Amino acid sequence: MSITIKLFASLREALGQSEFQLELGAIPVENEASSVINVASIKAALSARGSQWHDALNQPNLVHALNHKVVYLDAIVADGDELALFPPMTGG
Amino acid sequence: MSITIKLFASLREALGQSEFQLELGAIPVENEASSVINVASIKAALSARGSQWHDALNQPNLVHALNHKVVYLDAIVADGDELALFPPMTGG
Amino acid sequence: MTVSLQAEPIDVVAEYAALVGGAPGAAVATFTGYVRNHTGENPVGALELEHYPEMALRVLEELGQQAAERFGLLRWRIVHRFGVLPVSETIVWVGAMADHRGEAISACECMMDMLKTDAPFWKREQGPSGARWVASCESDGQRRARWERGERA
Amino acid sequence: MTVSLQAEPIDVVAEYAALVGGAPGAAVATFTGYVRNHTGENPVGALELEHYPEMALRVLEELGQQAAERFGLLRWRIVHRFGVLPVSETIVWVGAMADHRGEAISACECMMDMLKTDAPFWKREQGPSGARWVASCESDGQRRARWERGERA
Repeated sequence: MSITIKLFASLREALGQSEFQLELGAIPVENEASSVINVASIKAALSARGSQWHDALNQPNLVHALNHKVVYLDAIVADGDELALFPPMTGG
Repeated sequence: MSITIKLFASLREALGQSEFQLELGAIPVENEASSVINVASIKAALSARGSQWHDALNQPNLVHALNHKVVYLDAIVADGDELALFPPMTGG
Repeated sequence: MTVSLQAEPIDVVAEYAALVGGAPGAAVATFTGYVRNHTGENPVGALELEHYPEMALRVLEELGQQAAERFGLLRWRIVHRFGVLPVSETIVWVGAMADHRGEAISACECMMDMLKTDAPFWKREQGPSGARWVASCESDGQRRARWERGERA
Repeated sequence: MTVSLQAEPIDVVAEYAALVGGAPGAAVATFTGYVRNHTGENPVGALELEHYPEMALRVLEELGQQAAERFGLLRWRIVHRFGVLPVSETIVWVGAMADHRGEAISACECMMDMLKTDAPFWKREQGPSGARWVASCESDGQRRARWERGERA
């Protein structure tokens, strides 16, 4: 039971990595009854890794993309998903 | 004392000519006091040439360009001017 | 001189290269109009384009200069053909270069909208049942009016 | 496949020719974005473009398909680069072919506006005082919102 986390741009730089696996077993569930893990749960778990993580992941306007699609914090995360975190996009 | 008349597109076809000189001496002035000739005077004089001229020159949306600039009927016409008459433009 | 009236097909590659030059601005927009093989239900074999050369040059120059001022263009170019144009050939090309995409794209659209109603060209379509003058399009006047009223920028 | 993500410079001539093909529609609009040599007061030596390849492909495909439906496009194409891009080189190219000019031009503008806020690319400018991430632009969000609200067509 794990997901892939991808980080891009300034977030990737701040945290010094671009991709890693995250075990879902250690993530506290949002709702004890349904044992659902969502994007907010993942962010909270990663933020607990230290102040660098906390600051980087709680910057305003951080974007979350689950399996290549932008989602809100309440999107449910399942085994094998790919969750990407990054600052607002600036292409074109 | 003459001006150049130019006709384009369907108007040119209907009247069978694309360009001719018009003597201003024979044109009735719009305002006897100031002896001013304007686009309306020219159109009236040409319309008097017969029903073909009358019909062609009094179609709705006819455009008048004096010296390469679109004008209204009250634009004053002077010796040497070029007055073009044509239907709405359809380029591009 | 940033306007050309020509009988020859428009070389869109050369026009683009000339517009952009060696040091392009950040944003380049272009529009090309081609001869359609139909108008509504009616097949079209070719388009005849009549024009009033002196006035067309003057109007297109003014249009381009107005667009350049309004949208802060670095460069612009308008090319319009006249004569008999076969199906699928170019009719008109406009290009605009600016510091930002909005300006470049809006300038192209504005130049085209103004050109349609203000530049002295007249189209006649040749088809199987003869030739007919193309009627002016009410929507063209409406599109032009949006720029006049400042509704579009 | 009408989207390309590439490290190589965009061949605008080849892209245009491929978009238009042998039988062009009546209206073809294009937009090209280039690397500027400055941002405001700051000189820029080159642009680094980081991207998220799988998501970028998906987003650009969706963008193009949505624009094609909304504006009735006959064809469309989006090309976006990644990697290190020197000043004056191409960054992005979009092209749209339609039956009418309004649709082709609006589609280009819409694709660019959506791409700016929705496609996962991040710019970093290299300059004399080091490299810095480009901040997202509030006006880009506003331009995008006009299409969502149907204010622009």
